[in-house]
Amino acid sequence: MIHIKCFGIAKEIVDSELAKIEADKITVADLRKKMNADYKAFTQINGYMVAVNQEYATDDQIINSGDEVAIIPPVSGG
Amino acid sequence: MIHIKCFGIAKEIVDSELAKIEADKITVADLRKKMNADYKAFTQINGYMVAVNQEYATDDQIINSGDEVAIIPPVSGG
Amino acid sequence: MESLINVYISENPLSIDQVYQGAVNETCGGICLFIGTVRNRNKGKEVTHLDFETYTPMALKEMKKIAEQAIEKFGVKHVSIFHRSGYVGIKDIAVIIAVTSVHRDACFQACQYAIDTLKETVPIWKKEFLEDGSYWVGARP
Amino acid sequence: MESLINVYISENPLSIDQVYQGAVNETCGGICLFIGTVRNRNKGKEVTHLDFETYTPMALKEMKKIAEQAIEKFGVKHVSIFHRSGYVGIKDIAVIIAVTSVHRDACFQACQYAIDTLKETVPIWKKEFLEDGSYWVGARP
Repeated sequence: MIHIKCFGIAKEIVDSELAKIEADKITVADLRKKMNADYKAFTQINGYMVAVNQEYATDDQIINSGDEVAIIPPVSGG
Repeated sequence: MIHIKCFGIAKEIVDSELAKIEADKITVADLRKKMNADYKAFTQINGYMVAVNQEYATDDQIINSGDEVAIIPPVSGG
Repeated sequence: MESLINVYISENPLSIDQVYQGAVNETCGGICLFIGTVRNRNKGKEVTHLDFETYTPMALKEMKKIAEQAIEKFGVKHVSIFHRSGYVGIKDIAVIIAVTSVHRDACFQACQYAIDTLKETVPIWKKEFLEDGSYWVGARP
Repeated sequence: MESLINVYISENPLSIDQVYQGAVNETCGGICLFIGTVRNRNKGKEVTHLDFETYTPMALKEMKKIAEQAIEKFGVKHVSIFHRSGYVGIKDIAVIIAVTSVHRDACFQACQYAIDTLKETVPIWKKEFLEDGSYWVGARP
């Protein structure tokens, strides 16, 4: 099981601070596909980054169960 | 009589906050000549501006007795 | 000055004096501070307040990276980045950045670099509350 | 914010908070502050303190001109320029400039313009005291 922290508009789309994907190992690209399929609204926002263990991840990066994963919608601090 | 306020190194050169020139009317250029003749040390510093009535003056500007005149050595605020 | 880099996220009001005391250095001649405050209007609408959500541990890491990059790129001595979380009212301070350098040009450049980069990379999200609703800034087309 | 321009010369310590309170504006999102402090070394020598002499009425006029030019050139909302006179110790504040603008780029540019121009035009003179003597900065070749 992979747990995914959701912030900002992602938290509203998932309606939770945490989403779950049934997998032990998955690429960032496949996680995006899965999330976009489970929650169509993700395809209607200005994209999002994925962070793995608190670092921005590339699409080919592999996520393992136990990694800290987060969906990072467009940031707007400052 | 024209009174000339002296600041910074000018005050040290003149050894007073105020220099005097015996004239009722004088150009800025002539005031410079007079001061540089009276106090040779003025020719050894990095130049100076002359202010008339609290505004920087050009060399052809005429100073009248009663004007507020000041010698402005290179500024170094901030 | 205790350290070269200070990063901080707080639910409580930010203190300019605290940031300044951490930034001032007797070997340096200039400090550039940027203070971001909440405007009462945006895109023609009246704003009532903001709410900042933060992914705090990652945000602090990214803020630290920005500070390190600013020191490396511009040769400045010290960078502080403080950001609010939670409810922030109109005119209140959302962010303070302080950069200390021996000569002044570098502190201006590094301070602007830091705020520009913070707005691109640090995982903090601003929800803007208007009289007739609220929205996540920048989230939707 | 009481006015668009504040200029001030004081023999007493300058207060960042006072400058900030006069600069913050609910219609603006950014304030850039430059704080010039006294360095403990200059050109390889140890500095003990500075003494600033000011031609105060003309200096205030020139400071006001800089503020007006900054507002006109960069479209900023507010400019404050505060400068110390007299004895200023190491690490103490010699000058504070605060620029407030709706968007942040302008406040950085205007603040840097203001300090750069102040150092060229405002009739204020710095005497630097070293362990082995003192001199008027910039006066001699």
